[in-house]
Amino acid sequence: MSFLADLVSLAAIGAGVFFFIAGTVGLLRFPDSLTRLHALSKADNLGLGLIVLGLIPRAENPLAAFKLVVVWALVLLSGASTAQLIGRALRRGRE
Amino acid sequence: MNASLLAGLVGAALVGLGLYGLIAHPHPLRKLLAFNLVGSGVFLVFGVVARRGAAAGYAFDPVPQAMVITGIVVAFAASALAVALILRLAVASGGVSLDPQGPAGRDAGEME
Amino acid sequence: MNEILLAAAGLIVAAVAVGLARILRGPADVDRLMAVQLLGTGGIAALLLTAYATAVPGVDDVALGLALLAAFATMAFLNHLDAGEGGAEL
Amino acid sequence: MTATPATTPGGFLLVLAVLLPAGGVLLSFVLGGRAAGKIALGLTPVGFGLACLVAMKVAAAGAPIAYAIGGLPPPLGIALRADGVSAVMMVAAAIIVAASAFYARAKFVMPEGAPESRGALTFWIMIQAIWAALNLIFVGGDLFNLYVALELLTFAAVPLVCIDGRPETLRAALRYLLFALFGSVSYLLGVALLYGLYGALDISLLAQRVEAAPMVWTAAALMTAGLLAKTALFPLHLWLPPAHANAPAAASAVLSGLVVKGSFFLALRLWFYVLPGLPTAAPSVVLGALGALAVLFGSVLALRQARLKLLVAYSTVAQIGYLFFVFPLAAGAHVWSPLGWSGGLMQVLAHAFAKAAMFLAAGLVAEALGHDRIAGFTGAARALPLTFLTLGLGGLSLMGLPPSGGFEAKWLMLRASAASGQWLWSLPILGGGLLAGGYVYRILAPALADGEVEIKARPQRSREAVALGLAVLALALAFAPRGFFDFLEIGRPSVSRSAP
Amino acid sequence: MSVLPLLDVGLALLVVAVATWTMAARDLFASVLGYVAYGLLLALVWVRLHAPDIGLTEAAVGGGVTGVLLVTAGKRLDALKAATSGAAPRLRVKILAGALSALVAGALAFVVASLPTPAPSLAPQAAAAAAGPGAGLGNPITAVLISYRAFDTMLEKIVLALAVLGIWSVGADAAWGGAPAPLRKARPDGAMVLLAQILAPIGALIGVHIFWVGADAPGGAFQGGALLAAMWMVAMMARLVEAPRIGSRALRLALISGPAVFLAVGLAGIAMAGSFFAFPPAFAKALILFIETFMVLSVAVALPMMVAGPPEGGQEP
Repeated sequence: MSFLADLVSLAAIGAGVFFFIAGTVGLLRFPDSLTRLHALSKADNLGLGLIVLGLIPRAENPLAAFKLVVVWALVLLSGASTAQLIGRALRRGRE
Repeated sequence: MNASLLAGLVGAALVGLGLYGLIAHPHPLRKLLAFNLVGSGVFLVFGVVARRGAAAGYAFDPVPQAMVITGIVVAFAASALAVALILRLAVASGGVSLDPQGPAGRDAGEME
Repeated sequence: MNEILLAAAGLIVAAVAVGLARILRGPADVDRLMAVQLLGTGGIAALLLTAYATAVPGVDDVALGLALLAAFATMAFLNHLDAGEGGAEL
Repeated sequence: MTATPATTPGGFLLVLAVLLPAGGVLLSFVLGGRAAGKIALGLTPVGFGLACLVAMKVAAAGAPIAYAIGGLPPPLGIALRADGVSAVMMVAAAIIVAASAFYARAKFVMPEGAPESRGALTFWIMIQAIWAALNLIFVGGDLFNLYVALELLTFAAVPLVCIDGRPETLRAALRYLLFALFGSVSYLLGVALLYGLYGALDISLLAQRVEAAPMVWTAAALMTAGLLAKTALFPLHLWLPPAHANAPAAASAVLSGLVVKGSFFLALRLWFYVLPGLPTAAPSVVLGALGALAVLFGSVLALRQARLKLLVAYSTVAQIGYLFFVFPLAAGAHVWSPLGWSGGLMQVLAHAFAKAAMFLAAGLVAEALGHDRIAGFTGAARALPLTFLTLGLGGLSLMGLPPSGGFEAKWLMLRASAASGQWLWSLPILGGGLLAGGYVYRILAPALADGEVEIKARPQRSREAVALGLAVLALALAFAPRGFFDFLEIGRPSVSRSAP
Repeated sequence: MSVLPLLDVGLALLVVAVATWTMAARDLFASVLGYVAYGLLLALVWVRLHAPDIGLTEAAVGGGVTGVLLVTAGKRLDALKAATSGAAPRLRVKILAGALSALVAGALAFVVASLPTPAPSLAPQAAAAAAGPGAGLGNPITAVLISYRAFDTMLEKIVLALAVLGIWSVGADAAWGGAPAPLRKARPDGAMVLLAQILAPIGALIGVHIFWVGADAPGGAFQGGALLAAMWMVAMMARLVEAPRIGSRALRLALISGPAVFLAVGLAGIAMAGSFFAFPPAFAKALILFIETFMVLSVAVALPMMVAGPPEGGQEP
């Protein structure tokens, strides 16, 4: 059981790290602000989400696991809202 | 090299960097950022002292840690006051230069 | 296992640190802001990973605080864009 | 230093002396501008009484009085201690705050029915906060607690500088704030190092533990540099003249007379109370040399000012220089140390009263004439005799002519420099007096000359009397009895009790 | 070989690099954003120093609220086109500044490296006192702040009130008594409003939680208050609520309630426990929570008021 949990953790955290790296590469290499924004959102949502997913099996108690989920939900909410706001501002700026 | 010595060296570097900025940057907002660098460097030194003082079942000495919290509050208040002054100066005089403009006298002199 | 968590934290910090090059390069303020936001998210991830590996108590609350304020500076920035103060410089 | 118990009879007075004006600040904030003036004015006699009580307790005990806050003695808790010097400074602060508050009524007390004004609320609250901070600086026994007191002082003093809102006052306030913040943070860094070395921040505990080590010198240097920036000692004086010259006169009197003395007082605490056991001769000479340069530069710049308030402010830069002669002249436990100590403290008091008087008088001149350009003073002394008398008497003390506190201070310092064989210090002491004579002459000569000035508004007699009263006090210090100097020695570490 | 030291070194280098960039950046706003990133990184450093209480403070104040303060200031300065900032110092001055800074940093590094071992510490005394004056507090930092060094903490809250007044006093005479403006400049935008509507209540809950656990775990009045302050600012930015008028009696009461209650309880200590700022052990925890509740209120009100700046609306002189 613990082996299985570790395996899930490893896989999720590994994937999380991958999305952070991908997000960074996108932020650096994509040609304009809108596409960079897209890359950033991926790191925000998926990267952190996967890390949280990987840590949940290791949480000592349900409250700690719950806090992990809240952290992710907050970042997701903020990230999604600001992405939309930035996107709209960028479009306005272009017009 | 342990973590607290490392943090202490970072603190020293931050104090140096900030001190340079405080002297060399003419823009008051940049000076304010520099002051905050110095401040956080000093707080890190406190943090190092606290971490080294781990004893009696505590992972740190709580006294310097409490002082840092007081210090961060005061540093923020200082930043806010400085920002208010800078913005007001920019509105009132159209610039943020700290150099006294011309003879500080002005012909009106002091009006009480 | 803990070493793996720390290594993951290190990789994430390294990645977002590279991403900070966007603060240097810009070109627009929005690009810089996005780099800061990426740093915030990556910082939270690294914080959680380190906390679970080294068992410092209370770190999950620090992460909560950071997550709560993840978009704080961005909101202030957008406020000023919307107010028409410098929207053109985007 | 004789060990003082954590709490002595009468020690609670020290807490009250800080909490009284602090409570006034809070109450004023809620009740608003008009009540604030009444609260501040109403508290001044009470605070003066408290300061006198403290002085009496110290005199009666012949030893410092102390209070451990929360019943917790240092190192974990915070102790307050008042020795002879603290008590004298508290009394002086109460007098100058009271005089400035009384003087400021004309400007900042609001008529019935008027809405609260920005200037009134700010002035009354900040002046009470300055008072609370100074009292804490005079009695604080814990270096971090003193840091909080220094910050309280900064946050109260800076807004007073720009109370009238003109761009140049904002610029002066901002410069002042940046210098003061640098000063605080540098001081705080030294505090952190001392704590890291000795695990205590209580002054008397540290005094027992410190040793002459490079780390202690680094800490002391950082703290001193910070305090010098706040005291505006040359070459960190640049912020002072615009700040003090642009504040309202009542605020300038407090800023120049008292606020810069707060950080100077902490420098005294550091070198004479925390580090007295160490060989401090070399750093003392450096501080004294900076003081000598300050006397020279400040006086020469004062000679060149066209505006009265700026002249008086540059004179502060010069007079601050004198304070620092106390370091070479009173360091260590020599027979001549008490002379230097008495001279230094006498200079603190004499300058506080004389300078407060001169700033109040300068404010009256500016109000009466509508300007404070010295060139336009021709004949003004005849129109404003009391006010120019105040400027003259204050100037007398700055020059160091008898009978005045300034004379007494310089005479004691000269005797100390002769007795100690450090006769070089007598050059800036005497030279500064001559230069002071020059800039005081610059004010008085045109005023006494024949001519007509247009008086826009005749100053109130009571306000002229307040300023004159302070100037007279500066002179009266010359007649301080021998017991007064014995009192200043109470609680001073490791010094044989011998009066000058 | 362990990974942790590598992580620490990497973090340290990153902090110094971002700090250097903050000082070196040409563009003012870029430098401001560098500082915001720096604040975030510092929170991580604090956790590595086993100081989650400070990490939380740094995250909320150093990164969060200061970030908004500086971003707002940077954008407003841009908008004002207030470019004249005085001449850059001459090369000679720069070299001198560099030498002085290097000297100070070097001396400091030397001192930090030669701090005594074993380090002096008040942790044993704090642990011993936890049975008495700080009774019932599991978090030693809270005990230090509210009990052993109550005097510092009370005065520091007065400093906050003074800072608020000092900031108000910079405003125009005509605007006195009115409300500050900058936080409510935005046109309410759907996404922003939605974000604030969800974030603010959750954040307020978290703030209260962090204040509440602060007696025994990392957290406390200041951190909780700072998070509440941030949430109030979020609500103001989305125009869910308006900034209060500075003449409002309720606002002023809230601002000083923390130090005032602290001062009153401190004075009462002489009757209750024989000394100013002493708490009778039987009620110590209850009294401390009582004081802290008002401190949370004061902090939650003071920080947004400081960021919001002086009242506006009157005519510029």
